[in-house]
Amino acid sequence: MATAAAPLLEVRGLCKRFGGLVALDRVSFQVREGEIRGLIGPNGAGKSTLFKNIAGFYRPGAGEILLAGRPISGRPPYEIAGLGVVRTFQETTLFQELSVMRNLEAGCHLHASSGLFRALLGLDRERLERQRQAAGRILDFVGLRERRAQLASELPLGSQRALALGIALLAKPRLLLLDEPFAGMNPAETAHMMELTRKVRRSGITIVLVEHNMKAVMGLCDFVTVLNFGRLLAEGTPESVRRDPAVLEAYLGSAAGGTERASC
Amino acid sequence: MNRAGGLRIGGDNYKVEFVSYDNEYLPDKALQGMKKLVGEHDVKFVMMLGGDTWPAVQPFATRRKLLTSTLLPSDLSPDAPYHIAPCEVHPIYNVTGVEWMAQNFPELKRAAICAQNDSLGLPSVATYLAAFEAAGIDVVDQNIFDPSTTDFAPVVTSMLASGPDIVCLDTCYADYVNLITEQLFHQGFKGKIISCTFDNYQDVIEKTSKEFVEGFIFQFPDFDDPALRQDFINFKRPKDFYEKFVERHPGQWSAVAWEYASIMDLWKAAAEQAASVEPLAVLEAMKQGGRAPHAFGDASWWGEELWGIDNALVGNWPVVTVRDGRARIEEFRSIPEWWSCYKDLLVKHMEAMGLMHYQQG
Amino acid sequence: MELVLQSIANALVQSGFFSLWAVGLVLIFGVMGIINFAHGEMVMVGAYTVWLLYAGQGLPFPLALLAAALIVCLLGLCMERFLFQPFRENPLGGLINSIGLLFILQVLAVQIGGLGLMKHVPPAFPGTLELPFEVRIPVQRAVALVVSLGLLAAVGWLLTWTRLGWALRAVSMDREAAALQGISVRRIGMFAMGLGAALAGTAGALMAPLVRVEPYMGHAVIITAFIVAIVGGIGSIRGAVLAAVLYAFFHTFVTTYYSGTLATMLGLFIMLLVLVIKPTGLMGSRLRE
Amino acid sequence: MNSASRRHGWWLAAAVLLPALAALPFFLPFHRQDFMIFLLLDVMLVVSYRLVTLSGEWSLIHMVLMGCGGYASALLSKRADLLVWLSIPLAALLTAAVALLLSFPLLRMRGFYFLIGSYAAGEAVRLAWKYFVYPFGGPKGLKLIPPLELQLPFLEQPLSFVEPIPFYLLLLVVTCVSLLLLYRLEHSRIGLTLHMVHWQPSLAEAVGVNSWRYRTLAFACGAFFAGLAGALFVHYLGSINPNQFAIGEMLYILVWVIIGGTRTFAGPVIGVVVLSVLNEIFRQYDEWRPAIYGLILLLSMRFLPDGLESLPGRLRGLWRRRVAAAQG
Repeated sequence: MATAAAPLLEVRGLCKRFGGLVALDRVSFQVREGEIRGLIGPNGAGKSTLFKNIAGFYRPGAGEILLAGRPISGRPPYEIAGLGVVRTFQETTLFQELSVMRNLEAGCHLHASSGLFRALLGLDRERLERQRQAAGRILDFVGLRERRAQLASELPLGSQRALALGIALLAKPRLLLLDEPFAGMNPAETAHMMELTRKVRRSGITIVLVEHNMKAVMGLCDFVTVLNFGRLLAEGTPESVRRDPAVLEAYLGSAAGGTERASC
Repeated sequence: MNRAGGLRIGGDNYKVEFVSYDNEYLPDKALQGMKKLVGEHDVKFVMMLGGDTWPAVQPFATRRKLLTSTLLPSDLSPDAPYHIAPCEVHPIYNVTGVEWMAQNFPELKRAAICAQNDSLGLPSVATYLAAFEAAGIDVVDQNIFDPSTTDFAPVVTSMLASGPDIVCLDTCYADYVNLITEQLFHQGFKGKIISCTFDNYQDVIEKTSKEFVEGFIFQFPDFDDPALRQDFINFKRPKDFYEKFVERHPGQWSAVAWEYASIMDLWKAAAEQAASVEPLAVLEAMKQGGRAPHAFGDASWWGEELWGIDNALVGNWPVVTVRDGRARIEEFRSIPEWWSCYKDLLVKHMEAMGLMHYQQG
Repeated sequence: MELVLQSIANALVQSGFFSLWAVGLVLIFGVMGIINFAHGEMVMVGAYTVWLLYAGQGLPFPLALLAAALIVCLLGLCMERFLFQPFRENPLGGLINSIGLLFILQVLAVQIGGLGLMKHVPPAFPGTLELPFEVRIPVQRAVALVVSLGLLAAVGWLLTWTRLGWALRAVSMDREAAALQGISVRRIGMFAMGLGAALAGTAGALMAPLVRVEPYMGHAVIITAFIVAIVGGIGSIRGAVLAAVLYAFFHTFVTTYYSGTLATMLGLFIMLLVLVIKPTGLMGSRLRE
Repeated sequence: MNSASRRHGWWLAAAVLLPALAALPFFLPFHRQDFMIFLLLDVMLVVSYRLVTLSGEWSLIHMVLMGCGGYASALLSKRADLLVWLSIPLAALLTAAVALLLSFPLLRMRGFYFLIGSYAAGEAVRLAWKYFVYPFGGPKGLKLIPPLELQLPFLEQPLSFVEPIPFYLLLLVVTCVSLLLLYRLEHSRIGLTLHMVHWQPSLAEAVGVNSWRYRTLAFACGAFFAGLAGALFVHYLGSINPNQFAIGEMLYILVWVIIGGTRTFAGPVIGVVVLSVLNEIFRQYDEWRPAIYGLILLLSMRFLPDGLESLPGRLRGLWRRRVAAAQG
């Protein structure tokens, strides 16, 4: 019964130190399946570190990370990705010199084994065809069909982000970690990206995002987790967090700044 | 040679053309070069340093029945009947130096030996070990170092630690001999030094002292040596050759400087005798009667027991020491005589190091 | 006992050279992130300068030494200006350029001095120091050791106590942050390269009477400098000196008690081991790619 | 559609080029045939080296891996009396295995550390060949290595591949097949993944690519073809010694690859062919050759940073601008 009801992601007492600096101090929280969770906090609060721990880019100092009740902490990133936790990057990470379609094809690699001889002898044609179809579906999903032949470097920022999201989706995630998906976007792009994110959730994927753009966070997330100095500060619905005095005290100044920045 | 009228065959004079190819001491380059010399220039005789490059060239040269010469008789083999070592029979002649030393300095009984780890150094170690054993001298230390060594102080320290009366520098490259001798001087060695070569001994004297280098035993004379004016020496006008060489390449006189000239002399004599430049005819003329004029006196073709073929020209070899700051020949000694007494010892040490022709490859 | 002491003396002299080679390499890498494959050839140019000026023209040895340092320093500055600076974005570009230069310098050395026997450079300070316990050090080597130590101390002082040294360290830690602090990365790069080159030139000049001076002498230098730099932690000057001392002692003792071939081979294995276990070396803390 | 017509172009080029290459040695004097042989071997080396560079690593051990193949095949055929036709592919596999073994320490490193690490590993292997007289023959290496022979029913004597023309033709076939395989590999999913591992390593990991595995794959496959070239080389020459695989030779591979350009498959091939031909032409300036190479390297880095492969495109660009200027 416990396993059936287990949250998709559970972080238990996670600690991470860099030398003398404590980046994460006994952080615990849970994310249920189908949720959109916002992760906020002032600069240096430990959000990125937390992300990197979940995705396997860092090895946690102490504590546990469970995916649907199974521990995943300490595994290398590609294995964690294989288990269904896929992240995107703050700086847009694409193959700038490849076309949109080629970018998506490159993203198909997770669910195909690397059979050397198949590849050499051309025996993986069927699989390649299936991948191409998958890439095509994602192309429609993120709305880039008209731009499929363009080079990634020629895309506007919003489309680049959508493409990065598409690459992540091709890895068939259960849990998607978005690292500042709205940074630097204009309001129209932000709105489009928010819609896209909801669409992803509707397709059955759970989302955790780190974001400074408060408008987007408050408009999009079901629940919000607030970190400060590596510690969990507050947790709850956007409204309750917004009213939490501790959050206001520790955070509001920079949050307001963030909102302003985003709106101009 | 050409200035002296060139090659005389059937009453006509021919000029000999010399073509060179730098093989960078790489086997594939050597093969390409050899084919080019034959294909483009139709050469009749190829003089090589030999060693690492020879095995790659051998099948081609043998199939083409090319006459080739080497300075390293370890190249010789029954499979290569047209490959000869007509000048230097490295490292067998080193036995003469040891033998001479044992006769003149019978009180020296302990030797330390060092060599670089390559195809020049190792066969030489076997020869010196045999020669020392034949002379009743103990080898108390051996230090084989990498050819990339830059600082020889540790090598010398290690040799001196065993308290030798003799330090043997084997067939170290000339530059190593130079640096090791300098270290021996600084670390206070008082005994005898014996080596295969001692090319830039004038420089070493400047670095150490005339007294220290006095009595250094090696195997390669300067060609202005009065002992080379004796009748049995076949090298023509050695003094003129030496002076011309030193004038053209100051400071570059070395152990091998005269060897190609000496081989050419031999070839010329054979070609004139055969009245042909065709390789097989020349070779036949060279080997007629099993003897030929070697630079240091008439010598015989030999080598069957070591390399499986009598293609090495062996006779007398000079023992040279530094006397009053000049290299001077002490004595010519016969290699075949030493061989007839101690061949078992040499074969034993060569075998122990895996250097016999039937062990090679 | 005498053997141990003599070996220690030998190792000390070697440590001096090894550190001088490696410190120049490490300085250039640490500050600019460029692997200078032609570092050994800079040592060679230093040695050739001494051969030409001191052995050839009869200039006093200290003057020839100074000239060697200056010439190689100039060479280093030219390299930085024309070969490294235009390729700042592409660390491989600098490396490849240094390989190109290496070929050119070797051929020039062959053209100037020819091949064949090593160039003769008579010792400027003949004689042997005879210490207690029968330990002997040639005076030329002792002088070289003292000068090396002096230079290393000077470099250490420069890096630790001067504003220039502070800027140098800042650039080596984070180029962008240093630029934000108002440091001219370009000038610091020139300075590091000039200093590193001058050290290499001086090393070559000091060694000229002691080693084989020939066109390809840089090969042994670069191998040793790499081993030392890696073991010490590439980018760390102190690490380089420490590693130079350790490696010199290791190499000397293995050569003395076993054999030279073994010493060279084990040296490479140790370097590999360090790379695998602690790629940042003994004293290095940052990874740089 | 574009790619299809391009593919046709390739097939057409191959259909013309291959018979021409196969016929070439019959029109060459015998002392030029070896040049073609060593050129083909070098082509195999640079193209297999390119596979390693695809994963973003610049290795300095490739030449030593070629030597591994050579030593392995020599030892298998000479000491274990294995048929040469078997020892060659086996040697290539063994080389790949050696690379796999070396990849455990080496591929923990990246960038500069990998470069130096691969150099150190290569030198260590080479010193081991020198140090252990048994089985490697020490500094002298091995000689009298059995040649490739083929007993054909209509020939009295077995066809010997020490003769340049048969060996060349065999080598041409092997080279073409190797090139084809390497080309397919690069243009397969694996090649694309390698590209990803090189340029966006974090992204690759994040979407589930085990980059270590792909880097190992590239390293070992590159080693396989280098070993194959080495094994063929050794049975043609009949001898092998450690000095043939020294760092100097490795630097030449690097020069060829860089001057040719690494962006496309053809780049390194263009590099090695152009420089080798130039080399033959300027044979009489042999002592200047390294300096000429160095100068070409410096100039091409400065003015042709993408290698010779980019030259046609650049010239076209220049021409277009000219035309545009004339019209404007």
